[in-house]
Amino acid sequence: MKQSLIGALCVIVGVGSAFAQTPAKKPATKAAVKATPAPAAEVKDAATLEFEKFRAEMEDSNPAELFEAKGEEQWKAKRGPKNVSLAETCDLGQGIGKIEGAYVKMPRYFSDADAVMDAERRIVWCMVEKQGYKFDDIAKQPFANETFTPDITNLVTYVAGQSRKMKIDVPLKDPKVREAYEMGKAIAAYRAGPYDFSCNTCHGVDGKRIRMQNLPNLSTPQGAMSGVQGWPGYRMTGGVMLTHQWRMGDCFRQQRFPQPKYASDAVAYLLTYMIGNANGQVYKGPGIKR
Amino acid sequence: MTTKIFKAAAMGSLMLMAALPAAADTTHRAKAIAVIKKDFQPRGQAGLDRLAEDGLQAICNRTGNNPPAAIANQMQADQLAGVKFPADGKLLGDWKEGEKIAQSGRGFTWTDNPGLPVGGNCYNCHQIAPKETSFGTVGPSLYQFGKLRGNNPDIQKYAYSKIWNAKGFNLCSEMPRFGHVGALNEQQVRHLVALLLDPESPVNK
Amino acid sequence: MNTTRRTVLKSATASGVLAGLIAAGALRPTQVLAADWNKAAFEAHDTAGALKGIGAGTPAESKDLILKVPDIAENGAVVPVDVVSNIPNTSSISILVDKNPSPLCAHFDFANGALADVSARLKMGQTSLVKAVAKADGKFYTAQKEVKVTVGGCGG
Amino acid sequence: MADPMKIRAQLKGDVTEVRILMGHAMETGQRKDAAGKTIPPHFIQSMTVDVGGKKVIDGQIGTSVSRNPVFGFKMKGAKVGDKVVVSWIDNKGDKRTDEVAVA
Repeated sequence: MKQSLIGALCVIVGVGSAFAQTPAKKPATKAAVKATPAPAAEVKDAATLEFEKFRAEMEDSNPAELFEAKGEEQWKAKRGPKNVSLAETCDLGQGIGKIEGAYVKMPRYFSDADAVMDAERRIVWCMVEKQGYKFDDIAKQPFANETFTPDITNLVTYVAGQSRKMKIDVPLKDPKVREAYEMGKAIAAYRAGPYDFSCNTCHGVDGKRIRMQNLPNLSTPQGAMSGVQGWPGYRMTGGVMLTHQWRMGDCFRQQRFPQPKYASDAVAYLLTYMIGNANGQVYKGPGIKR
Repeated sequence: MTTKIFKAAAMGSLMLMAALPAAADTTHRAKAIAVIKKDFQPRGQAGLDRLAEDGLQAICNRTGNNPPAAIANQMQADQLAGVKFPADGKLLGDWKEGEKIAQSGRGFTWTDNPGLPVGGNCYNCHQIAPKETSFGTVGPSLYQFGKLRGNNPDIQKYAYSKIWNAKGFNLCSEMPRFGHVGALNEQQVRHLVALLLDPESPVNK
Repeated sequence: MNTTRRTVLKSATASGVLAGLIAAGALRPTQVLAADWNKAAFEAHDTAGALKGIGAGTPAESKDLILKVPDIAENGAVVPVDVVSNIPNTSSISILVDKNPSPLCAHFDFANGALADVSARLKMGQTSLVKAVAKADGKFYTAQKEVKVTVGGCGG
Repeated sequence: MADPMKIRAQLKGDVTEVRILMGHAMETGQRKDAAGKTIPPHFIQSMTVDVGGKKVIDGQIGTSVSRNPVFGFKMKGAKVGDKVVVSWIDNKGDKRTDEVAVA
């Protein structure tokens, strides 16, 4: 009985755990009240500090490395109907096969596709155009669950790992990228749906939180970076590897919007706005998430 | 269901929108809306109808949530006029039920079962009863709400109306219009009123 | 529960599969020894049963056994734990989560220069005591600490 | 076939630190899938660490170890270049052996 309840909890993903009821947290909060009748802000800070103490240890051996290793194998292998490797055909903006530092310089404009593309969208484009995979097949189940991790997730994780400790450098001077940035900014501000929510409802001001979850202000460099850092990320809940594209979709889910299409302009523009705002900050590579 | 309400609200505000300066709708916004319309797909209970702005959303979006006072006042009055009160006139329900509703954050997402009741999401953004230390800070603290304001019929009506449709008081408030969009019914809203105002509620202890 | 499955598995792994692998030279002898899984201890549903299973009985509390766990786990699905024994001649360390359906999480035997210092990551279904048990010169010692769980781990 | 492990073995002073990352579902047998069906248990039961041809760690593992397990061990007496061999076997008989040299 208890196990099945916990099992169900594991299905709740993302900040969803903060939005949804979390019965399992009860013991902690009760104990916290006993210890300190003070406002919860202090309790949160203690908890946050405690989490941070173990952050480094968690990041030191991050299961994301397993997906990164698989992605490397898949990047280098001849695959797909055309039996070519991405290493010998795919240009992530730094030249064919050059992936060091490519992740932190996307989204960028690709003339061969005539589109602004984030890393995941670009790799999908290469898989379709160069290797001959069908987009619809990839888009059918583009994100990992507890029993399945799509190749694209491994590939993105590998490519992201090749930008460890590098500065975010989205080429906002490129007019096409700047245009995408402005559109992303407008998408982030767009209120609609049954609850009148936009991205900015939660992520437009400093110092707020939903339940205990701190809400980064995506319009500031530090805030935007905390929305970029750790993606793609290994999510402890369920133990699945998830990408930045997935995270954008989950925000819209909680915004009570319909679902953004996979590898679409809308997601690429939003990512351009967000990652562009984080320009100059250091990316630590694939991360680990709650 | 929500679509119908959106449409009704949109009608009333069409003329108001015409009064806004044309420059308020930037080319980026117009293009962004086109991208949104093109790049979303329905999933679960979240249909594409949710992407359409109703009149209020359009005004807030176009003005950066800072509409001219004349428009704001008139539209707020419209929103407030739509608040539906219980037929028996009783606005104070059971605070214990209210607490349960305040705790739940479920409802309206594409992963929620549309057949299940929708939560009030209250603790996501507000401090309320002191026992719950896991609360958000997007909205103001509601701890001691009734203790500070009393529990007279006017306060009850205010609290009820605010939960039903926060936009009746602040047009571009970040708080959802829980009653207005059919997320919470009269019964649920008055339980929440009790959570805030009942002297027996832990909020006021 | 499900004894049939276990019996089948046990016979398959312990005798059939492994014998085949040894014959094929795929496994070296040490690995075969490792397959000697302490079923009674790992499938015990309470800490007392698990302790009995590893032969620890009622271990004595020791300040020389250091258990490092978070006060509050960020996620019960992944709780980092680190155990160091400063008790001379420590030959094994076991880690238990009191309130998990099967409390015994892991057991390590040390040899050939291994230090009594291990780290692992555990699932915790709820707030619980985490225990370390060390064996040294045939005696058992223990240390424990409570870990508060804010989001439960997946069925652990 | 099981995915490769990631193993790191570093000599710091006279102590060698070994970190191991294993790709495994570590199913408890108590979870249910979306359709309400119990997911059968599938977890690593045993693991060994051999360094320089000698068994250093003999480990037994239960279902309470996290998915995609991470372990850390320390030892004395190893030198740079020594071969570190890690093996595991799970309750279904799946197994994996990987190795790395002490760096």
